[in-house]
Amino acid sequence: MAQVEAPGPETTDRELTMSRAMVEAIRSEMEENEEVFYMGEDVADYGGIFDSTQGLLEEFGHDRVMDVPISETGFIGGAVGAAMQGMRPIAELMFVDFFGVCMDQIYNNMAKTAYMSGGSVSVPMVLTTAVGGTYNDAAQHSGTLYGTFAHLPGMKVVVPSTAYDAKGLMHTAIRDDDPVVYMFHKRLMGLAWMPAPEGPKTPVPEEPYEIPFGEADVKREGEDVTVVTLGLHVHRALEAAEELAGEVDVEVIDLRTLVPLDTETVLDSVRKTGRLVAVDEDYRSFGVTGELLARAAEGALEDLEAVERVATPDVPIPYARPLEEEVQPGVEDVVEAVRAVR
Amino acid sequence: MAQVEAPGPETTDRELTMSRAMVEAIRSEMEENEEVFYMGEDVADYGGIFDSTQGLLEEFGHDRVMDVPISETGFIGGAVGAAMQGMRPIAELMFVDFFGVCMDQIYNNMAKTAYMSGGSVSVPMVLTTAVGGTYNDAAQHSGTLYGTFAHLPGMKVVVPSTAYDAKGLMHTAIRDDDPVVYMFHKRLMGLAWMPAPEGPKTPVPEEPYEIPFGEADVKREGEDVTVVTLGLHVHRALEAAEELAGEVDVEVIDLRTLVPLDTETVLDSVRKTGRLVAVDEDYRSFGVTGELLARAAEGALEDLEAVERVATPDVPIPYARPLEEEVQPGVEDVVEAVRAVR
Amino acid sequence: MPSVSELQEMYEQAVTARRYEERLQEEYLEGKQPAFDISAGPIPGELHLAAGHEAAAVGVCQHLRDSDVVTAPHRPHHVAIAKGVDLRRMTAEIFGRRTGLSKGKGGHMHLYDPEVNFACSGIIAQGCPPAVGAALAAKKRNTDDVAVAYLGEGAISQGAFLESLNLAGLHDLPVVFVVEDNDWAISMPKGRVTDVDDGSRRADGFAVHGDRVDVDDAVAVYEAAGEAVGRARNGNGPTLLEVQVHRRMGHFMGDPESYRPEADAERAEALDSIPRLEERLRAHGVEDDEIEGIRERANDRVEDAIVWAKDQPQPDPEEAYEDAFTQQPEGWPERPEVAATDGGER
Amino acid sequence: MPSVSELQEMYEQAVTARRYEERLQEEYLEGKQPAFDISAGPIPGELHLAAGHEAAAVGVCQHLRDSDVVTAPHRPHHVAIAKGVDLRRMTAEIFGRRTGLSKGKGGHMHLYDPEVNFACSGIIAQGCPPAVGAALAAKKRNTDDVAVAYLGEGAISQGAFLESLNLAGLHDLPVVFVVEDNDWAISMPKGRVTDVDDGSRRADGFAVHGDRVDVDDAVAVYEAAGEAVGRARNGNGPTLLEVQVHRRMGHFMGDPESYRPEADAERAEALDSIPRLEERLRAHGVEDDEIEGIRERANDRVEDAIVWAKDQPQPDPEEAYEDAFTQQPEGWPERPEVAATDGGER
Ligand SMILES: Cc1ncc(C[n+]2csc(CCOP(=O)(O)OP(=O)(O)O)c2C)c(N)n1
Ligand SMILES: Cc1ncc(C[n+]2csc(CCOP(=O)(O)OP(=O)(O)O)c2C)c(N)n1
Ligand SMILES: [Mg+2]
Ligand SMILES: [Mg+2]
Repeated sequence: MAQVEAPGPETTDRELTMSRAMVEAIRSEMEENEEVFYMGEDVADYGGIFDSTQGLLEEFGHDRVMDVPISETGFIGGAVGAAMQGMRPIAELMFVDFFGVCMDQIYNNMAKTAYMSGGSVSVPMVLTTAVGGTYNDAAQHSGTLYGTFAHLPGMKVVVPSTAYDAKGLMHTAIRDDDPVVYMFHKRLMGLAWMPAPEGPKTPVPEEPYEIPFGEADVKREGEDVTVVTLGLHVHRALEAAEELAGEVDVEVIDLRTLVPLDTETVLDSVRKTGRLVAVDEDYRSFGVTGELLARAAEGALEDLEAVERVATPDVPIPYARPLEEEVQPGVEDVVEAVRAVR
Repeated sequence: MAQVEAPGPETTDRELTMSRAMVEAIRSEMEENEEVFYMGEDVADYGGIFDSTQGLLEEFGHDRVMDVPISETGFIGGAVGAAMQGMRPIAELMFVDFFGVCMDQIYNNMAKTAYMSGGSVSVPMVLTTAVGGTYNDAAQHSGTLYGTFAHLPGMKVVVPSTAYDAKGLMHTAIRDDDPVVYMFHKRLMGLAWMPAPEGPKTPVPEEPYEIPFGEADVKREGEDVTVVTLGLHVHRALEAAEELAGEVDVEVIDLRTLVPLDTETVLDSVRKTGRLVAVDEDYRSFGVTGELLARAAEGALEDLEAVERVATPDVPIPYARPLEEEVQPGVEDVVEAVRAVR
Repeated sequence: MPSVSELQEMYEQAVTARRYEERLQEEYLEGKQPAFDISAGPIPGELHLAAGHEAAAVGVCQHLRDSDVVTAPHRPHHVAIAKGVDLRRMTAEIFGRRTGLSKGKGGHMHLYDPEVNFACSGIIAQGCPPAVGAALAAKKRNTDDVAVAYLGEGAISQGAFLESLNLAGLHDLPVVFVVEDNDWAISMPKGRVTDVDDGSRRADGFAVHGDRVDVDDAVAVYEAAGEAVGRARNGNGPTLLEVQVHRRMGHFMGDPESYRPEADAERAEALDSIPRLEERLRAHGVEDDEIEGIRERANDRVEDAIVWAKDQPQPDPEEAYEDAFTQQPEGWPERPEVAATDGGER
Repeated sequence: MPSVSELQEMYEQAVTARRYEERLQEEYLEGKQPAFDISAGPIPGELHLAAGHEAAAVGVCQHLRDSDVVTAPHRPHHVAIAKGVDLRRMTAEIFGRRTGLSKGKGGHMHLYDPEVNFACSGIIAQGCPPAVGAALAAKKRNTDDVAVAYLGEGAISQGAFLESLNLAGLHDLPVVFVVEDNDWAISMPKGRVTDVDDGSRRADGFAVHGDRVDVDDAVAVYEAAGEAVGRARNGNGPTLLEVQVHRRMGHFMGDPESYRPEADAERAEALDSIPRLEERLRAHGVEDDEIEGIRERANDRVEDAIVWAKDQPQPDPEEAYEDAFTQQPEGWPERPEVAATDGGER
């Protein structure tokens, strides 16, 4: 597919929620290509618990928008098998927290087949999954597991933070010949029953467009401190930057994809500011924030004046509001961390 | 249990392989406590594919050294249930690479029950598992997954590198009231059919002793460069240090446990040397080496002159000898990395 | 056949459970006014209510004692009540309070009461292996305790359940798998996810006893469960027991149920087990005012628990750092104490 | 009944497979002299040989064409041969050579030949879901291709297999699950891991056809597989077919088999399917020297593949960084190019 320059969000006035943008890309790919289909629990009549397939059943019917039994190993492995035959399935793991019931298919089959076959077989599928907390769904339904998926080789890992990106990244994901894990944050989807913050709802051009993997987006330029983040926390970081405006000039980088990771954009910024705050919603240790600090230390140690990370501490995610709020990195946590590296 | 000072390895001449030392601790705990039992595939008559239970069947019979069907979710979850009732099961996942068929029981039940119950229920079990490559077992049988387990909260993670440590850490693991993941490296076990390097076979006192979790072991003191590692790579790092003797004075730290992580010992060393090389056998990104660099940057940035990491690159582990050797961090890779940070 | 006093006990548990769910629904939704926001109100997060499932809870648990183990899935309240979980502390947990069963850390899908050996998991079918493990512990310790794993009919296609059947059968473990068939797995009707109408047939391939109760009736469940629990207690191995129940509310609170035919909801309404249980009581000569007395007692108990719970303190944010481990390592977990890192002055 | 020419074909595949395993065993062990070292010699790593399993391979694959999909487990060679996988490139793969099917990256448990739609996974039962997916693709594309998933009798207690049965039955997918029952899962006899003697009974709980071939006989397998594959191809849904085979070698090379009674090994030896197939040929009037000719051809083909493979180049270490992705991202993966990091001069 020839790579054309994506039309920017400034080319349209039409605003969409993130879920609408994501579905628009899926619909368009399904219209273009008979070999694209969607499998998941409650994706047909329900339209996806988090609206990830809303409206698709009506257009494509149960054969292409398939409800499946609650047997993730079976149907995600099924998607792998169909993809190995050249189809382009999209399989949905309802919450990323359920990965443990089907991780072998993901890690040992989906992600490794290209390599284990020496490139003779590819697995062009997308694994969509809902991530994130903020609504008191407790220890088994609030994780992001960004680090877990990014650590294991053979999958590309995508985490959109806006409707504009959600659409473009989904087009790229479906067209990509490799397995892509597409992690959408529930709080960003624009669900009627879970109000999204300002930010994810953006102008979205009607035509299909791709956003290339491995290109971080500098959401806000700044001279003093670099904040690197993704997903929901892009918006929190921007809010923190706003709050600090005048006091600290904060640069905010949205990674958009974890695999591949755009180290260069991060390093360029860190070389400029000398101060790095890595922010994510995953567990603190052995994850994304550690990797970011490590890459900064590897690539820009001489310029590095101070580092800090803001993440969920190394405990399961608690239920009660004051407890979840304590572990969930908030705007104030980012503000504090930025001040601390100054 | 009163914490007594462990008798040092210098108190005995008796040398054991790592597998003998590990089994000795298990046998002793099984003799002391009727509630300790072992479950796994081929752990009874076979004695464990990697000798992890060799000789136990003869003493304890099939009821306490239980062969189980190839259904890891079933029997590891079974261990969780028995542990919730106060028993002290040891369950074996034959290769850590199979984690994906049973990770929900590990992540969502074993690791989270203490927290989700507010501390009213604990899960005093040990999950033993074989890790590591070096013998061309290819993509689905050569992983270590250190980072994957260390990242997810609620499990203590232990990686012995010597017979002496293997025994003491196993005693501690079985007596601990929390779930402990005990990762033994196949290459270190002293198997008849997979020669171990020099090093893991050490003097081991006959009496039971505990090695506390969260205390790294400075295997070799040095002034110039800190190498932090664990498992098999402790021995490779020591060999590299030997090779560099006279040229670079290398300090080698064996973490012994990943959770809890002994950050202080690492930082003390890095403050002294200013140069850190993190080495492990897991995938490079979003794992252990990244965490180590991050902790150094957080805790000792001012003293940090140079960092480097040596790990398996972000690809599945290939089969053929030249390929596996390329991705498997070797002594020369450590030597080179140490030279690079000088 | 249950005795009159057993019938009365079951009825009391059933109406307690029903009332409990109705009151939680009120409390939950009240907090979501004017616009439904899942994270608002006194009960945040997801809430899966079990109105219509009572027969499965009371008919089975009537045969259990405190030392028997029960694992429940995401829809646990009715079973917890029938198993004798402390209602005040359970309610406090659901309201996220410090005196809750889990100090507010667990929430409604993660209720643990070790006093009566009750536990849940919110992941489909993942309570089955731990129930098998509890049964294994009972066998090893030579007690005659049994374990019961509850799951929904949507869960009978999940590996964890199927592996558990094999393990339980292989070792003749004292465990009963109770499938609550409410016809729906969220929006998916049973026929869309398996070819087998009678879920207890899953047992066939493992040489395990299978049985199904086709009517939503506490006494019929009592009978079948009596056999199953007896079999387990006497060392004669596991049973898979499927029980027809009905989902009277949405899958979770806030579920628009637009996928559900009106007629199906009406049918569920009509097949309710509670009036049937009342009739049984009457047939046994229990007077209307006695029945009314039971209901009042149940209502009072529910009210007491809710009032008590709402009066309990919130947990302190700092408590979030405790309880991941029973033996907490020193200095762990690292707190996000933000401090300058650019000097050695940390 | 298979025709004579079909019998001859099956015989040829069977003796090719047998000879192949014997020769690999030699090559493997020769490299492990004087002391067995798993990582030494021309074939490093684990090696699971299938001598004694040939009937299951040839009896089923006789009904398959290139466009049909087969997934095999850790013990794949005989099935690969019967499915028509390129023997030279497969052998080169096992010897870890650059011209191997996977350029030396896969190894003996990870053989992929997209030309004949063959694939493996070394994780128990994890080839089942992809086979179901391939069958789903066939159905969606309206071809009459079928998929066959091979697994061992030890794998029938694994969730992945059981979930696959349900999915396949539910959508009437053209898939056949072939269980090779060799009585052992490494050191564990069948009776130690399941209560069900006839593994095909696992199908019962999913309303799937189940069948078992009790004798280690290629023709009996051919008959049963013909029905199963026909059912699939005609749109009449999946079959679970268990086939009795025998393990003539250790679980893997180097297995001391000290857990295995002498008598069991002897029994396996005596029940070999290859002499039986020879007798069938003779009964159909095929002469001894024709049979000898087939054997020689098979031996030659095996020898050719081994000689060719051993002559192939090793992969270049740099190739390790390729193929994790089909669309490899730029600059990925980061190479361990060690360089000073203490200045900006990187
Ligand atoms: C492994 C897993 N997959 C999916 C879910 C999401 N989920 C929660 S409840 C549910 C439906 C369960 O249906 P059923 O088992 O019939 O129980 P019911 O809700 O009807 O009581 C689903 C799909 C989950 N919690 N775990
Ligand atoms: C999930 C998983 N658990 C355990 C293993 C280790 N393992 C490899 S082969 C095997 C025995 C398999 O027995 P069976 O299925 O009967 O096949 P056979 O080897 O007899 O052909 C085991 C336990 C594995 N590869 N995957
Ligand atoms: Mg249901
Ligand atoms: Mg077998």
